[in-house]
Amino acid sequence: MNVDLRILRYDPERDKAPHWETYAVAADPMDRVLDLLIKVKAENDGSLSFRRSCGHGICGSDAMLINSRNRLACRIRVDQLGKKISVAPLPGLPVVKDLIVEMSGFFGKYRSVKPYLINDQPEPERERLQTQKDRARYDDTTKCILCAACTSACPSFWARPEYVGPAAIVQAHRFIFDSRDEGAAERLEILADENGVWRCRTIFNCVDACPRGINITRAILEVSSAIVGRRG
Amino acid sequence: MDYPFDAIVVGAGGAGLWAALELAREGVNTAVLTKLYPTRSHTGTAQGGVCAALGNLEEDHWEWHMFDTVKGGDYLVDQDAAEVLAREAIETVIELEHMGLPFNRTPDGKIDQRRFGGHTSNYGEAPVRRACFAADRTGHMILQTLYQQCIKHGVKFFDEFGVVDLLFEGGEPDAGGRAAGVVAQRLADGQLHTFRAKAVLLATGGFGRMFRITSNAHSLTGDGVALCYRHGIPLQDMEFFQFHPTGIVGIGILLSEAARGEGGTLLNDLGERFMERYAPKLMELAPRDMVSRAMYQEIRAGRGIGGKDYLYLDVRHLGRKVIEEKLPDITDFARIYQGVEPLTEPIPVQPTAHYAMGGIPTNVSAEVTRDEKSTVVPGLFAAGECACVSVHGANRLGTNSLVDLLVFGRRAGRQMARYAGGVERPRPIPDAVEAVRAELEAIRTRPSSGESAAAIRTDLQDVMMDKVGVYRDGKMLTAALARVRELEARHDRISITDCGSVFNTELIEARELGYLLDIAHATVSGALARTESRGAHSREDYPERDDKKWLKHTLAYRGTDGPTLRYKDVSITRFEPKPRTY
Amino acid sequence: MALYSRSGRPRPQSGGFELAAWYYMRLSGVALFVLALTHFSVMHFLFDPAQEKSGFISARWDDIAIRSFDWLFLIVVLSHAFLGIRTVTMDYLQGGRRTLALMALSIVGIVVFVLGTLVVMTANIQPV
Amino acid sequence: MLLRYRGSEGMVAWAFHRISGIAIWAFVLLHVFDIYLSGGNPSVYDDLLKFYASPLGRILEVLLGGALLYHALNGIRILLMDFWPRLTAYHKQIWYANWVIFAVAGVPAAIIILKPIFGA
Ligand SMILES: Cc1cc2nc3c(=O)[nH]c(=O)nc-3n(C[C@H](O)[C@H](O)[C@H](O)COP(=O)(O)OP(=O)(O)OC[C@H]3O[C@@H](n4cnc5c(N)ncnc54)[C@H](O)[C@@H]3O)c2cc1C
Ligand code: HEM
Ligand code: SF4
Ligand code: F3S
Ligand code: FES
Repeated sequence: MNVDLRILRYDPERDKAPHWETYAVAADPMDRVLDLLIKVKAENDGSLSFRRSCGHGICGSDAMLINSRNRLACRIRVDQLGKKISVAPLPGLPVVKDLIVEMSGFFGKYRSVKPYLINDQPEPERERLQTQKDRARYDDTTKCILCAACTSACPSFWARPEYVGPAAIVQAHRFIFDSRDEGAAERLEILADENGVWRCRTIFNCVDACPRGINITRAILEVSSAIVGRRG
Repeated sequence: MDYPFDAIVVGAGGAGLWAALELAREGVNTAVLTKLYPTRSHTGTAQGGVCAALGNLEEDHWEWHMFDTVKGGDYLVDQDAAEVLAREAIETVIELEHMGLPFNRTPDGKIDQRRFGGHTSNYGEAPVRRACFAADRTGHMILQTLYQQCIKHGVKFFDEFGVVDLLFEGGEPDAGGRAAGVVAQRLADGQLHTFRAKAVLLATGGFGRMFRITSNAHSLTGDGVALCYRHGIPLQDMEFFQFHPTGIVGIGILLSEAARGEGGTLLNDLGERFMERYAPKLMELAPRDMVSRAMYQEIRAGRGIGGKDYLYLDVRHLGRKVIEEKLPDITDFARIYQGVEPLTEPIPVQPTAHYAMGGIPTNVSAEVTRDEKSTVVPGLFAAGECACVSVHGANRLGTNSLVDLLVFGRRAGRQMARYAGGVERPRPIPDAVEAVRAELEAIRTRPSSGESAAAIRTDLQDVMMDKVGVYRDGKMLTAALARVRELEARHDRISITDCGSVFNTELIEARELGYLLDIAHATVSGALARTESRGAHSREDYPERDDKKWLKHTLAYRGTDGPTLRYKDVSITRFEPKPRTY
Repeated sequence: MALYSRSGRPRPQSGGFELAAWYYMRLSGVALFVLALTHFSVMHFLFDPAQEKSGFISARWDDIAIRSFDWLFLIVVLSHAFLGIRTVTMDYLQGGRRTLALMALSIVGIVVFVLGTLVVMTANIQPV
Repeated sequence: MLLRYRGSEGMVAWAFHRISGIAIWAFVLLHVFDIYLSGGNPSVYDDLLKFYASPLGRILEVLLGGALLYHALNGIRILLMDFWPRLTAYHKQIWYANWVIFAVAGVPAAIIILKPIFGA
């Protein structure tokens, strides 16, 4: 089948503003959008730039705005989208070139929530013990691949780029609810902020966008509940 | 720009991150350079698990693990290294738990373990539960946990900096020179920077992208391996490349061994469980090289599905509960990438290029060695899939790669810290970037009528897949060699359309293609010379293993007219080579 | 832009107030669910404006309990709405314009509160 | 951005909530003013009541009532999830349930208010 692939192109060295280009691409219904992008790069325009690595939805490189929703280009098939496909860079993040956005701010926010185990007790000889129930408590949020699909789909983030964003809260959640961690208080302190959890308006765009199927909003609300519980 | 550091780590997969962490703990001024954001590294795709003889569920000993590793590698394994691997697997896994890795737990709260192909108790008696795991995303959790620890310890990351050259002081390595740093291109603006350091670690991962059908990431182009090769360091055992039996047809995405571990079966066009004929005892759970060969034989005999080049992986009989709870990723991949419903349909699979056993030769301290006497290149280190210690010999066992990253990543970091404490920092090298700049400019400025990188890459992947795949013979390999030479010539005339400097991914891909061509050349030459069948290297014209002639490692040196081959002894300490039956 | 990545966000300062505001929005929301819907129903279903003259309100406000109810309602509505609008403002405006808008909103809020209170406290509407 | 992104129920629910909140706020301001102004002046007050009784007034009132009802119901939806985060898994179902309640309570109410326009 033939697909009209519309791509929002931008070359900072040549263009003043992003503009749409349309490519007619011969595609198999089982092709993924990433395959089409690779094809356009090989056959139509070698300068088309986008990030990709693993090719099967696990590294988080190729989150982009596809038919008006954030998804991973390597996880969405042509037959799920139809004959008209539009691809643009992730919304709300500064565009560097074509489909590549500036990610350092995103990772900076990730770092700001202390995303690492905090436990100053002397380490035991063997592994620390953890019950299966305690392990299950934070299982959902360990799945995050830091693709930024959620944060960049959040209207609250578009309005205020200072918002720490769902991805960072997910990462904080992963530790706050880990029975081995002792840094919950510090992280809750960081997130109890105008630009922390209070900026979430339960919009759920994040959940819809997450390629890992994480119930992000639940994680955020569990963190706000923990803050309320601690202060109240 | 010139950045002085004490240590540089190239690559932020499992191996690079652990090394960086050790260095940071030792207070060594370290920079990590990675062409991807660290969390995008391919370590994150590993699913199955990481083996360590913890004995949490049943009796287990590191000696057993070592034996399985040696036997699995068809005795080409260096046994001193395998001993280190099996012993230190235990402490590194425990350390990972201390760092916060969310392992699955046994009912009494310990790290849970499961069975995996080739791992046995009591020297081959019965399968043993040795693979520690975090659901079906063990690699993801290892990558995340190590990155988290690096953040905690303030490691400096240069994200999206692609290393394009290595620097040496006092001559090239073969003239006794020592590592002095690297040249890296910042992808965001295309500028070249030099990073000077006393110790340089290469942890750039594999190079499965020289094959058409591969489980490897687009970014796995063997950069570190090729750069060493270009600087006169030989590549070891390149002819051994593992094909994983169950890749998704056409695209190679991996369906983990766990599918067969849980009882999935392989079927041919006649609906036969054909593994009966090839490995009557272990059936589908025979080592990967054996299963892949069996599949190829079926396909050749015309028993592929519909006469085509794939077979079926069938999990239907396992029932919805097992499929959805224990194999969620596989189910998900089959649904998304094949449109197949594993609950009701068999999944079409075909062997997929998966893992490089060979690579940059190193000793057990992760120091790069440059000849058959294992002479160390001062200051240069390698670890992870790009290195060849060699703990995997001719065929790697499932889960042993992650162990390799942990054990030798950690050793690399420690040894680098020690080394960096005792030497002076190299002096700035004048014009360090000029050679690479010239090479890149040549591609960038060539009139756009030249060869296209995409076309050459496709051709290379086809040759390698069709002629240097699971089965090889003299004729195929000779033809492949000629073809690779021809492609190299075409690569010299490559041209691109993008003349910009910001994220010029076309330029980067053209360069990466050059790495792949170098590596392919070494691979084909090694394979052509090795007239025996061992592990993943199966010569149809030489079907037997020949310990008298070939129990030795290949070292391929780059020459003006193709690689020169030399050979190095295998270290044998505990286990004498025996026929490999399961 | 730093060449290599470092930690991103300055430490937050205003944790306490935002928490209180968040919590108050929920509590006042519950209260309003009762107050506002009752108010609306009473005014529209028990009585119909078409049938009423100003006498109706004065009769209603003869009862001190009803006056108190209405005053409480006024406080809760105004505070909830003020905090809500403050949120919206802080989402879309920054810097000087944000400060200005928030000041304006506060003034409007206070004025309306005073007026409303005056009405509820002192209104003495006689039927014509 | 808001218009370019195709959000699902959650985004619509939020947009309506925000719009309805602002609308009610605007009305409350007016409402307090008008009552204040009419406070000392019964005739103004009666004019006001007349306006409320007019067809336009009644339509505006229905819109206001709808906004209030929607905002109230969705406010409860948010509250429920805030205090029982596991309910987030059902946020769409709760939203649809809200519309059922909205219809059941709102339509009769709208009819009562609008009836006089049609001269009943
Ligand atoms: C699908 C799949 C499943 C697997 N499952 C298992 C399993 O269950 N158990 C197991 O033990 N093994 C498994 N493996 C194998 C194992 O995951 C890999 O061998 C291992 O992760 C390699 O790690 P690494 O640290 O060497 O490199 P990688 O994780 O590949 O990282 C390479 C790093 O190098 C960087 N890099 C590369 N080139 C450059 C350059 N020029 N400049 C700067 N940086 C560069 C990259 O950015 C990246 O950070 C699996 C492999 C695959 C493909
Ligand atoms: C009757 C007059 C009311 C007014 C004027 C009003 C106004 C507002 C405003 C302006 C907001 C901010 C919206 C936003 O942040 O996006 C808001 C939020 C909210 N309102 Fe109301 N509201 C009223 C009644 C109610 C009622 C009856 C309830 C529920 C029972 C309610 C519950 C909430 C809640 C929970 C929020 C927070 C939403 C969030 O943070 O995203 N409100 N309200
Ligand atoms: S929570 Fe989901 S969408 Fe957000 S960064 Fe993680 S994986 Fe991506
Ligand atoms: S989209 Fe944004 S507002 Fe909250 S629920 Fe998700 S973070
Ligand atoms: S390429 Fe890795 S997630 Fe798409």
